[in-house]
Amino acid sequence: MILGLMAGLLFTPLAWAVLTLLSGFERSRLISWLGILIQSLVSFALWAAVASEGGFHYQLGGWPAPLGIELRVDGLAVTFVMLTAVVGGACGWHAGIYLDPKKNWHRYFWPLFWFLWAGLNGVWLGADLFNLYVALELISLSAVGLVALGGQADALRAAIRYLMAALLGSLAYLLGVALIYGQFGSLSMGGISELLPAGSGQAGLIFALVLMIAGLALKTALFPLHGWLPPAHGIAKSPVSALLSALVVKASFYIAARLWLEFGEHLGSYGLAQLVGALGGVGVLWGSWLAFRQTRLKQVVAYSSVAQIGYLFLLFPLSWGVSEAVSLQAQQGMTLQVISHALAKAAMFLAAGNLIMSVGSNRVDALAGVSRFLPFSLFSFGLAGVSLMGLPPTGGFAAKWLLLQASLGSGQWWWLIVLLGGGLLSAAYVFRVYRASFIENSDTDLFFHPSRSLEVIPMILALLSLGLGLVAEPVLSVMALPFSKGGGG
Amino acid sequence: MSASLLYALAGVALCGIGLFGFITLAHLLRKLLAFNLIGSGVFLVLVGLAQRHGEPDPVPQALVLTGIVVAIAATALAVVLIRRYFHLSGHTTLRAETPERVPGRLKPQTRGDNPE
Amino acid sequence: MTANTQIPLFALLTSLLASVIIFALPEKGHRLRTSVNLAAAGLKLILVGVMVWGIFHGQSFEFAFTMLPGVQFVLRADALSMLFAGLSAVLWLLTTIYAVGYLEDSPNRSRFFGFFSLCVASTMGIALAGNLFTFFLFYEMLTLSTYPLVVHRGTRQALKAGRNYIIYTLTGGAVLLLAIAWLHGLVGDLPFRPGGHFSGLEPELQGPLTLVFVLLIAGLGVKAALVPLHGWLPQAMVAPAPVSALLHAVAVVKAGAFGIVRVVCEIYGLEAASQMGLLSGLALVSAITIIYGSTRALYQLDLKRRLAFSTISQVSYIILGVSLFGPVGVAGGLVHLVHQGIMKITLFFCAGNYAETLGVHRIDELDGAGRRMPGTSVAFTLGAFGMIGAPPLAGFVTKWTMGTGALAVGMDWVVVVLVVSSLLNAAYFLPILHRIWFAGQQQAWPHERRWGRLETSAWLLWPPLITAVALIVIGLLASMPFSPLSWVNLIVEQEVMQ
Amino acid sequence: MRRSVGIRAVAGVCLAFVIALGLAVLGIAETPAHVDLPELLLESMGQSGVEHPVTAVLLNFRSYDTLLEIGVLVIAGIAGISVSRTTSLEDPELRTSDSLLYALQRWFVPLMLVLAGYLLWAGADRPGGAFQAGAVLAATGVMMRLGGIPMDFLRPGILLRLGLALGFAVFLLIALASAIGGEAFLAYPPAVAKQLIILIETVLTLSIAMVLLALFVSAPVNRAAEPGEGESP
Repeated sequence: MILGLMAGLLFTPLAWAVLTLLSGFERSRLISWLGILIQSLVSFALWAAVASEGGFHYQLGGWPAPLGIELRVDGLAVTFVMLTAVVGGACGWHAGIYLDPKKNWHRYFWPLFWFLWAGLNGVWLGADLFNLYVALELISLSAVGLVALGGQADALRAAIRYLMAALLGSLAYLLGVALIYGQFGSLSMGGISELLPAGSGQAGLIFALVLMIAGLALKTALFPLHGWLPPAHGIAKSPVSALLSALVVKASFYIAARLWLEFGEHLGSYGLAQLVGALGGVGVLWGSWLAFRQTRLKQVVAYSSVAQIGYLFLLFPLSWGVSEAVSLQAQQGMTLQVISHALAKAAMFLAAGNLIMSVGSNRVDALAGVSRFLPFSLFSFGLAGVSLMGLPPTGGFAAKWLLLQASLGSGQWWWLIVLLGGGLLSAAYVFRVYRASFIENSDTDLFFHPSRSLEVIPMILALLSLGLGLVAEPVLSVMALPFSKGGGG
Repeated sequence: MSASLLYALAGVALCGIGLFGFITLAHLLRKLLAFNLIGSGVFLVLVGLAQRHGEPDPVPQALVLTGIVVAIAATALAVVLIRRYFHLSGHTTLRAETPERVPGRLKPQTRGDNPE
Repeated sequence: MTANTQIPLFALLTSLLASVIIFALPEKGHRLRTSVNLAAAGLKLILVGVMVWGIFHGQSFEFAFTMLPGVQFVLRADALSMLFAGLSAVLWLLTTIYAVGYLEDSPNRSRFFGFFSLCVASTMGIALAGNLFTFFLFYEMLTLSTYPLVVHRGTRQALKAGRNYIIYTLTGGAVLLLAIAWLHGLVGDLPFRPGGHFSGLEPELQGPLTLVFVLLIAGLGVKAALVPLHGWLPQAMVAPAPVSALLHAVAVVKAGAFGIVRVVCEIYGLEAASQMGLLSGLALVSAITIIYGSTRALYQLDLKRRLAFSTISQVSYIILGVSLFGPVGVAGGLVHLVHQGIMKITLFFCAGNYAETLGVHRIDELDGAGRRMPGTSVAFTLGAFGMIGAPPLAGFVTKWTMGTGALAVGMDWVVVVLVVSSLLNAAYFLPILHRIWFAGQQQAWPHERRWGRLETSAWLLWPPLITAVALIVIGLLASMPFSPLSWVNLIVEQEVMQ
Repeated sequence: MRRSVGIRAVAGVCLAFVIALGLAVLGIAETPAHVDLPELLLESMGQSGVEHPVTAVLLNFRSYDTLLEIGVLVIAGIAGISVSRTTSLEDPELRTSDSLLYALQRWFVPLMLVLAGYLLWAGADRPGGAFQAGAVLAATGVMMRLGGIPMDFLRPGILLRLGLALGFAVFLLIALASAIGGEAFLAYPPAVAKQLIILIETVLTLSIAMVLLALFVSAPVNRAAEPGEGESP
């Protein structure tokens, strides 16, 4: 049963990438929608299996680590697999309707989309340092391909900048992996963390960890390495922007977080943890401020991603050298922040795409009067904004609450400024969009109504991110499940 | 100092040179070459550091082969993108950002996000 | 799950679902929308009635689940929550009726009524919240759902007011969140409990708890418009009249005041709070607010702005009441929650009627309005006399009870505050009444509209008349069972019995 | 002036980076590795189906890496052809009518094809394998293209896409078949491991060559671009 699920999970996206590569846009769309259904069912079944029986290790090719590659299927991993199924599925559904089938090159959306999905699942489940590198590259290149899909000069510039940043980040990570392999002769994360106490405090290994985290931070767009993100996320097609902001940046963060949680105890230090946290904090404030200053709607949303990503890095200081309970709170807060940001940001980008499509302009000012014509998409945008602001009962609020508790519990009160100030600043840019939409003296009555399903998808995502706060407890409880020894192949 | 350690140290030097080039060079193709230089440095470190005890370790060799393929794929894609970017914009660097266009208000369209 | 756990949830869901349905309805479905609105309001009134009856007979209503690790979502109906829930259920029905008439033929009604229902759902949640965390949930939801109502007209002025409103309330919300999170970190998840939690307190917690108290009051004080956090309220007057009525009489300012009552009485406990010396400060701030608001009201020429400053002053009566240490003072404060609500909503309904029927916004344009609109003007007059505290109206009951309470605990200066405030109330209300009844009409009405035989639309006329009658009734029958005063005495009994 | 200061700062940072990295490498080189992976590898070589350890790692022990790596290559190919907007392969810049090149081609093309075949075959027991063979094959294609030999299968169309996907698809099918056959995903039955690996290597060679060649030709001169979301054309 589990074996079949795992094979399905790994096989489906790759197979669908091939199938859609061989078909035209419209047939690919049907195939992909079927694939989304299958993949979502498989992801859900795996999640349910882990939720009921606990996590396990899965040996690819039947070879145990460190010789072969092992996947780690634990509560956190399946939660993210599930998240990918929901958000990725929604974006795929939306893209099928949103993208114009008459444009020949839109057919390449589908294979890239499926490779991206495969790469994401690879990262969530990966427990082998080098395999993670390959999965990361799979994600980066397909993401770059998706950004460049339009083929216009601006998109290409954004794509090239994105590609350069992603490549440099990957190499920094790989260099760290090279050092770690040199020390331990193993690539399995679990194996290395068991061996770590022997190499505790060794300068070379600390440097390796710093390299890996720096590289991943570049790929995650941590301040001040965020310059590539807004152009790329702002210029891509809306479903692509949604995928990138919701999932792609999380992949590299996820690896950094896993590394920190497994290696940080021995190789990390107070200074490093505080530094990473401080960069995250500055990112929250600076990104929000820049988001407030943007004139184009999707740029607002893109800069908001820079800000929201900053919160994630508070995990580093809040899980280092603190009590078990505080660390757990920080981890739970981080997880909820990832999930709720993924849902909310995807909803926001998709809704923004609808709004732009209906007013025919990408400027924030152009939204005047739109509340009369497109309340549904505007409402989705608004609900997603509530989650970004961290107001109850959204997932963003639950995450903020846990992070607040963790900062208070560990006595690191300075993060309160980031958590509360960031919330207010994000309110500033979200309300700027609301405000524009409430202005009544619009000079045009020409509004194009997107189809109903385009409007429904962001709404569902926004409602999920809204409801996440209410069901945070059960979601978090799956995460904390122990491993059941000997499960899997 | 064994020969393989020498490889690793050469890799370290390549990484440094490549990094310098990557940051300072503006021309995209040169940047890309610098990236490849760093890549080669990393691969050298990976192979050199692992097989310092005489016996060659096949695992890092396999990893490096995989890494090379990935790097080639990325490089080839980057070259395609850069060439096309050059043809469209006439620029070879990212710095020459076009000034913010003032997008006019468009007529609404029936489908897709881009009027043509 | 028995009925007793479901009823609080249903009371919340009635307006939440109504809001969802209204958003989904097409803009043109006026009749259907009105029916949904009224049905939901009526249903909610019945559910609240059931709970009131149950609590009177000693039943308890609670709905709870774990939302986050260590944090519960609790909806619980107790005597205090019923005071607020009952008020909002009754006034929601009336305001809905009024708003249907007020917004006839204006755009974006679907949006308006959707957020209006959401706003009432938040108020209900605030009333029923069983712990600070749940309270905060709905407190912030209220902020968000009122913003679209404040900026509803979409004019530059409305947007500016909306911006200020949101800056004030979200900042207040952030402070409140900090306070709640801190409190949670110090002592864990605390349900609201009569008598509070901190009676036998370890001395080392006293410092942080004092700080938390200040933060809590600062956070809640924004909505309660305590001076100097009141700046948003007069500006928010640009909103349509039913919104102003709702903001002032039921939802926003009351949410703040109600929160302060919960914190003082049921988290800290009156005894502990006064021992820690927290209440004197609170009393002082509220006394300053009372005098300041009344004084500023004197100088306002715009009718709604005058009423706004009057609100700032009146809401602080509630806070002054609970900071009077003793049970009688608390009773005075709590009963004012209801009385002020009914009086203020009457006044705002009337102000809205003047604006909608005659186009009158400024006080000096009101000359002779009594002859043109007798029904509205009678209601206005009753509301104004209530505010001044003339017997036998509701306002008198409040002031009498509070004065008694203050004397009982030896805080004689409070009586002076009450008297000065009443004089100021008279000074800013009586000239209006004079203009309405005794001045002759000087010029044509700015924008007169006619509705057949009636002085104004029936939708607009009945709500203020009903509330005005209610003012007399609850003033006269203050000692009957189920009157606000006797209900408040029930609450206070519980508080003191602990 | 300002620029040179900036460059010096970057140079300083890079130097510091080199020193830190060098020290890290030296420090790590002093201590022995904790796990002796080559030892483990030798023990399992018998079940891998090939004799050369690098090939065994690539195509058996860590075949998931290789599968994803080919995926990366295919992605690059897809992304590359997706930005090309024309079915024409006429690119005057790339057309060379050099008679020497033309003459050399006759000799080199068959030779390189043989070399590619050899590299593929050699991969089983000594250095060589699919990637090397594919690279040589691609170089052959580049040479043919420069010489103006028509290669219609490179036009963006079903043939090109089929070629891109072939190696990856076969690899994936074998992986799935092993999962259905009761082993884990990507676990080959030892009895047929060798045949499977040779099959995979062969199709991979073709696809790798195809991807590289496609990327070579897919940056044609074409100004047709589309405006972004909500922008004027």
